[in-house]
Amino acid sequence: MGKPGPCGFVSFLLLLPWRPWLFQNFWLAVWNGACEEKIDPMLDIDLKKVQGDFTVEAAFVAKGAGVTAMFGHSGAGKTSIINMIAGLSRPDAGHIVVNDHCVFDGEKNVHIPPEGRRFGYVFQDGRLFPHLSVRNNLVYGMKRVPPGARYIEFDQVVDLLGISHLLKRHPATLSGGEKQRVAIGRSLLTSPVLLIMDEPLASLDQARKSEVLPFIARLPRELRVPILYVTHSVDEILNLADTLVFLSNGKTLAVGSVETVSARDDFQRLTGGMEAAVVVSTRVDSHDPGAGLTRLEFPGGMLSVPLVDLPVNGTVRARIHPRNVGLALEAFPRTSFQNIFQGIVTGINDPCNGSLVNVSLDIGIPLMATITPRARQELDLKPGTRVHAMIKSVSVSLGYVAT
Amino acid sequence: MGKPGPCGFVSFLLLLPWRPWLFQNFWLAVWNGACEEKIDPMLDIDLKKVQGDFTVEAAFVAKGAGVTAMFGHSGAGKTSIINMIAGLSRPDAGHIVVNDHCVFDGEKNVHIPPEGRRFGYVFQDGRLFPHLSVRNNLVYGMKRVPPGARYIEFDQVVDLLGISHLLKRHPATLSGGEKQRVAIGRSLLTSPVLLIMDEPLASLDQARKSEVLPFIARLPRELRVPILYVTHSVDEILNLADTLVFLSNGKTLAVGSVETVSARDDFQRLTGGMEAAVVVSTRVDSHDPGAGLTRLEFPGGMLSVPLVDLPVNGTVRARIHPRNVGLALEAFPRTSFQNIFQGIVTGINDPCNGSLVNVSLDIGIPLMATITPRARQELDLKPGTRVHAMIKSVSVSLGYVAT
Amino acid sequence: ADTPEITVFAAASTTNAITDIIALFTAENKGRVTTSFASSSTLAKQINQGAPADVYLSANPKWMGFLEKNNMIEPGTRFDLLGNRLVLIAPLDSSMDVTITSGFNLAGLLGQEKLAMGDPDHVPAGIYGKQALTTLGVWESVASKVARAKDVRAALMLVERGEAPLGIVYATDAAISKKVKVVAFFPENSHPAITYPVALVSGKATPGARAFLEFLKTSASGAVFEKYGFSLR
Amino acid sequence: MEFLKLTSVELEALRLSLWISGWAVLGSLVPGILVAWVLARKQFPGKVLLDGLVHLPLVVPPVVTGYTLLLLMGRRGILGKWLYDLTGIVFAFNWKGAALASGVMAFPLLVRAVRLSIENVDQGLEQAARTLGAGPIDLFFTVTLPLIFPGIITGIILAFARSLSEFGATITFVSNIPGQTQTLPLALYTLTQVPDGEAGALRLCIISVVVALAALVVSELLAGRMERRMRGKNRSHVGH
Amino acid sequence: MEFLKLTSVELEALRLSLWISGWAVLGSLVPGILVAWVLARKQFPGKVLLDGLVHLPLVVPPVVTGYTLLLLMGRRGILGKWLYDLTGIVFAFNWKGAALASGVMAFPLLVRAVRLSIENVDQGLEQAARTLGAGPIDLFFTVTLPLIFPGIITGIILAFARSLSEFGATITFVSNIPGQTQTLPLALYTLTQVPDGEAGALRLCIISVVVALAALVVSELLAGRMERRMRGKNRSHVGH
Ligand SMILES: Nc1ncnc2c1ncn2[C@@H]1O[C@H](COP(=O)(O)OP(=O)(O)OP(=O)(O)O)[C@@H](O)[C@H]1O
Ligand SMILES: Nc1ncnc2c1ncn2[C@@H]1O[C@H](COP(=O)(O)OP(=O)(O)OP(=O)(O)O)[C@@H](O)[C@H]1O
Ligand code: MOO
Ligand SMILES: [Mg+2]
Ligand SMILES: [Mg+2]
Repeated sequence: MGKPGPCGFVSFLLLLPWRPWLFQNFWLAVWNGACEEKIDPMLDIDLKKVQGDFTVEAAFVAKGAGVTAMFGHSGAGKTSIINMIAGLSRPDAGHIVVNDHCVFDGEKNVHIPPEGRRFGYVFQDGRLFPHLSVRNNLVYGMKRVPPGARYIEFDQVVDLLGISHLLKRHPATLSGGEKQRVAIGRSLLTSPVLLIMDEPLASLDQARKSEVLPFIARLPRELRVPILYVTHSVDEILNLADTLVFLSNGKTLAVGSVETVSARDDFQRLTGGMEAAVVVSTRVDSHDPGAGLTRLEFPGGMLSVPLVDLPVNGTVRARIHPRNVGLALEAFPRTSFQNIFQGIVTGINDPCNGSLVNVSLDIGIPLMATITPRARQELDLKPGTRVHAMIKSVSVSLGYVAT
Repeated sequence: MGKPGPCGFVSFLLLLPWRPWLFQNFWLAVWNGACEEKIDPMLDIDLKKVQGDFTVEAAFVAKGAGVTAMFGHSGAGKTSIINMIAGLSRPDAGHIVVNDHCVFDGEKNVHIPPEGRRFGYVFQDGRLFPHLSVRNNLVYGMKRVPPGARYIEFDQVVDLLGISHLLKRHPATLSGGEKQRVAIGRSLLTSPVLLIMDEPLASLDQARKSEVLPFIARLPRELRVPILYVTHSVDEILNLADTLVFLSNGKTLAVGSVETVSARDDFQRLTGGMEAAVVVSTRVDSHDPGAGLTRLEFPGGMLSVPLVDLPVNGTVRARIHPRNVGLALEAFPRTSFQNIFQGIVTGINDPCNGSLVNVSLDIGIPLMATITPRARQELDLKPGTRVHAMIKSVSVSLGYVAT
Repeated sequence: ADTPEITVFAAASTTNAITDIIALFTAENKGRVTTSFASSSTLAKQINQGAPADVYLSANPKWMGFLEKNNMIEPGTRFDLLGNRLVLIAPLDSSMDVTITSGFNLAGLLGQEKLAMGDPDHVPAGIYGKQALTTLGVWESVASKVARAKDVRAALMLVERGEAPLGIVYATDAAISKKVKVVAFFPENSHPAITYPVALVSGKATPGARAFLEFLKTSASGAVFEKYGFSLR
Repeated sequence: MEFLKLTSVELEALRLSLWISGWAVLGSLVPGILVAWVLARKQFPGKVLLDGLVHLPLVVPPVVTGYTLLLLMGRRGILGKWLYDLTGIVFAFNWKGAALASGVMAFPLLVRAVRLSIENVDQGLEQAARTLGAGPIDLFFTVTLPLIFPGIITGIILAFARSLSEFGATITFVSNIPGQTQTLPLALYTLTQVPDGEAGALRLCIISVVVALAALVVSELLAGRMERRMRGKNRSHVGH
Repeated sequence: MEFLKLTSVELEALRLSLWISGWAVLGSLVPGILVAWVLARKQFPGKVLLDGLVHLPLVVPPVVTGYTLLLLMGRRGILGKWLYDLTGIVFAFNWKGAALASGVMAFPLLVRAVRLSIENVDQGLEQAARTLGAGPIDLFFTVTLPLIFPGIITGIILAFARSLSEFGATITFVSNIPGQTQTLPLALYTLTQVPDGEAGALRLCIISVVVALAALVVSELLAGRMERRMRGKNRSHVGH
């Protein structure tokens, strides 16, 4: 008998008499084996399903442990897709492979039940158990994972989410944001092999968000747990995501790096244009604590940003917002602008009927500056004009992700 | 018999035999009378209630029809307060007066039931009727308002919210964002005399948000319907709100104009500091379509912003983000910066342990610029230094509100 | 002209006989008869509460006495209509052979099994049965083996089903079942006479009701009663 | 299929049973829902008493209930007399009495099922209805009632089945009068009293079962349709 | 309070009633929940049949149920004989038979109440449990079962009350043997059949009612505690 592939092994298990507790340990064994072998985490998803008038037809591959963001208009099919990935609804056809384990295959009739997948799922609508205290909600999934497979501590999660004072309460008396935090904690505590989050931060305040986001961002890097993250917030995507899956009407319109997908016109349109930004991958070159600056190397040269705590040579994503890019014909001394790049105008367009002008530049990489028609006239900009792009170091935003 | 005040009248009604349908018309009569008299809309709220370990003790007054934003950390008591205002839970003491009508008075034992208040309420958790189609959900409240008292059309709402293709469906098959939109439509269609919204846009995409937000912003101005708006999004507050109620642990920490409250340290801390902005009230001075600019007058002079469609002499709120304010010791010609103000450094502080420096300026009004320590050294800034503040016109954001 | 309407409340054990007799009665155009068959106690209580009965036929004198005491019986109309015999029955396929004598070995015949009979506390057939067994001196030995049935028909059924190898019922009950056989008759002197009294309800002594009461005494009726195993008094 | 042809007596009993059970269910529906609502939602002194009273017919043997009805509602009964003087309605020994007896016996089952459903209704939806302008009675009819539809169906089925099989209370209260109070169970009882009655009894038994089964199927269809609508036709499900 | 002192016969009947009803409820609880779950959640051919079968004891008169039990489970019964040969268990004429009869009569009430609750369970919560690693059986015990607690309580109370009042099936199946099968309703029936039995019958009736009321109060307290926890102690309410 040859060594069966994962899908074959799985179908074999499905033939066994149906004993869930037993099964559970089987799955864990399968996963743990995988984790020890340090298989490179990846998602390979190809799904088809008809729901009423609505058809989901989505396929994407995301390589490497990281955050895969799913983005799309309301009703685009995001929740439908992650329900299938989590095993809560069965696709009509296709396959779902996570970290080299096939959890669904339409042709081979493989369909591992959700409890066998060990994916953490933060639902869009909370779904806390009303009959259990907050503490028992939190440990519900944790208790079902053998201590050896846990990679996250109860106290750590409770502190991070600021819910230690709620442990004895029941969900009915929690506020919206408190419920959401407990739901996040509950799925984190299962030490999942894939974490699925459906708009998890929607009802959290910014202060809490800025604590939770970096924590989530660390999971893939430090624990090799891939994350599938649904959000409407471009900020969250740009801060967190490695891969961006862009959906519309149930279909994957585009899949790829945040840098490329977020540059698409249709993406920009959905985010209202207002949020558009040029995203560049950079390498941490050096830190200058005295000047309060970190220098990032990118194809256009060096970008100075406020001091950040990242390892030298690590990569980090920098976002430059066109509205924060100033243009001048000469370089001026003694300003607060730490980043002044020489470049050339490559194109000018006027998307908003004369109230705004987008100037495309080439400063080694393509860059955008949004200015007023008046400024364009004053500077007499046209393709080929040599300009200086002025970017305040504090106006550059950095992603949480660095490797 | 003297003319009874509104509270007296209400208590009198409560003594009548309890016939809700009859009652309903009474309330409508009361409200409509009020609307015709064009009483200046206002909220006067003073509440106390103990819920378990949590005590709500909130008081605020908001004058004029407008958007009152409620802001506070998760669990601060926002939902608890609006439940009391809507009549869904009864305060232990205090009073609730909306548009000169007393709907609750602890001392006089006045407590108008929710259906008598005619407040629209968009719940944090949707609460669509599962047994009704989307259409019937939408018209549920509308049917209970006499046609004469309706100020909003079915088709108008359905188009705005993009839910016309969902009308025949039942809530169970809707996506998260679709549910939220139906919930908004349902409460709008009651033509409420006060609209209460609890994080209504949390699960909408940016494109939809930018359609819905301006619509909401128009309600108070055009229909004199005050709005009580709970949100965690600083953007929404700054775009929409006239009055800001800032809550913490069940208490009102501060109440006032967005300009003053949002400048508070504790507010900035809750919004992660990242969102801090100087908010100025300005007067529309003139439009210059050729240059694509609108000029706004403020105590520091004229502010140029991209052309906006607002009446001359109207007021509009402008937001200037400190990270977008560049400083220079001289004024430079021929840059894309349309706003260059001369000012004087009034203070420098260093909130982030040496990685960022906040410079306070006086340019007629107080302004802030966030720069790097390196820039501070290069420019040798200290209190009293004369500087030029450079602000790109496209980096100024304007509120939706103008009167 | 107007045929009189008569309502007869009769003990359930007389269902067949009374139904047949009514058929004869109406055939003679003497009136239209409505019936209600239930246990004597139920009927008595209902009459006591003003039930629209004209004629009451009880399976035992006790409930007739109860109504008489409450002045619910038209004075002078009560008489004993029927008599009955008590019999020992066994399933049809039973090979049991018994002669009832004083001190006969009933307990031995039963072995570990039960004797089915009406509840000796209240079911008339049970009361008579207990008295008979006491007279015969065997009650003590079988008291613990009695399956006390709700009524005679239930006792009959237990024997029919073979759940009990022996049962004590009225001769009339044994006669309606094809699945049991009469093993022996109890001596008539082993228990008080079994009588079915009948009477008119007070205030209901209409000519029609009187006619029905009279009709019960006719030989035509007598024949019907005897067909179903009753003896006439 | 000679066996399936009903005799006129049987037909009469069937007709009467349906009529009586129908009225029993109809008559107890509104008070049943009302009492269920009060028990589910209100706190008041004496609630335990009301609760106990509702359960009473379930707790005591049917014969006792029948006898109690006879004492209370009979022609000489405390309430019965007064009701007769007031309205001319008589319950004693007619189908109305049989319906009353059946209704009383079925009442606790109806109330319990409806109450269970009411306790399950998300009060958040009722609050939403109130903010949309519906008063308590309005919202009861437009929100609560549709949401407890499955519970009402269950209650009706339980009550109808219980009525259909009601024997002890009926025969005790209204006696066993063919064409007036002789329902299927009473006719069945009468048949067990006559020789060769078994076949007839079996037939009546089958009739009862068929009627109840038909009611059951209708109720399941109704409840199923409602359920499908509320949950979404292609609701995501967990496969095995 | 002479009136309140129970005679030994009454005490015996009370003891037996509690014992039999207790076993009837206990014995039908697990199969009842199982059947309710199957009916609520599964679609299969023959579902209507199972559904109908469960309702049968409710639909036919109790005496018929008792008679059927006798045919099936009596010592000479089809199943009864086989069961005796196999296990030595006898149902005829003893408390086990009484408990079986009571249990069968109460079964549809239990199943219906539990089923109604199961249908109300938010399946989203069950899905959540599965993503948290709970298999179908695990989640049934840790999520579904606690959530349908009120339905189980209702089912138990209905079943218990029904058992306590069970008369027709019991007396038909296991007869009326004092100390062995004479439960409260049977003792009560005996008393109603003798002209002077009313006082005694009333006492037994009161005993039944008191027992049932006690059970009711306990159940309400249990359900109330559960409810308060799940809804939050100071849940916002709509005042009038
Ligand atoms: N049974 C059904 N019949 C018809 N359409 C359905 C059905 N179930 C879901 N849909 C539709 O499928 C689409 C995708 O729903 P889904 O919940 O996946 O959206 P989503 O991307 O998560 O949106 P949101 O951001 O608003 O949560 C929606 O338009 C929804 O209305
Ligand atoms: N019965 C109760 N016992 C104890 N605390 C309670 C109770 N009910 C509510 N609370 C607490 O009251 C606080 C306010 O809740 P509320 O829902 O008003 O918050 P919120 O400001 O709306 O928060 P969010 O933004 O997260 O929705 C929360 O901390 C909540 O835990
Ligand atoms: O009147 Mo009965 O039916 O012989 O007890
Ligand atoms: Mg969704
Ligand atoms: Mg809230």
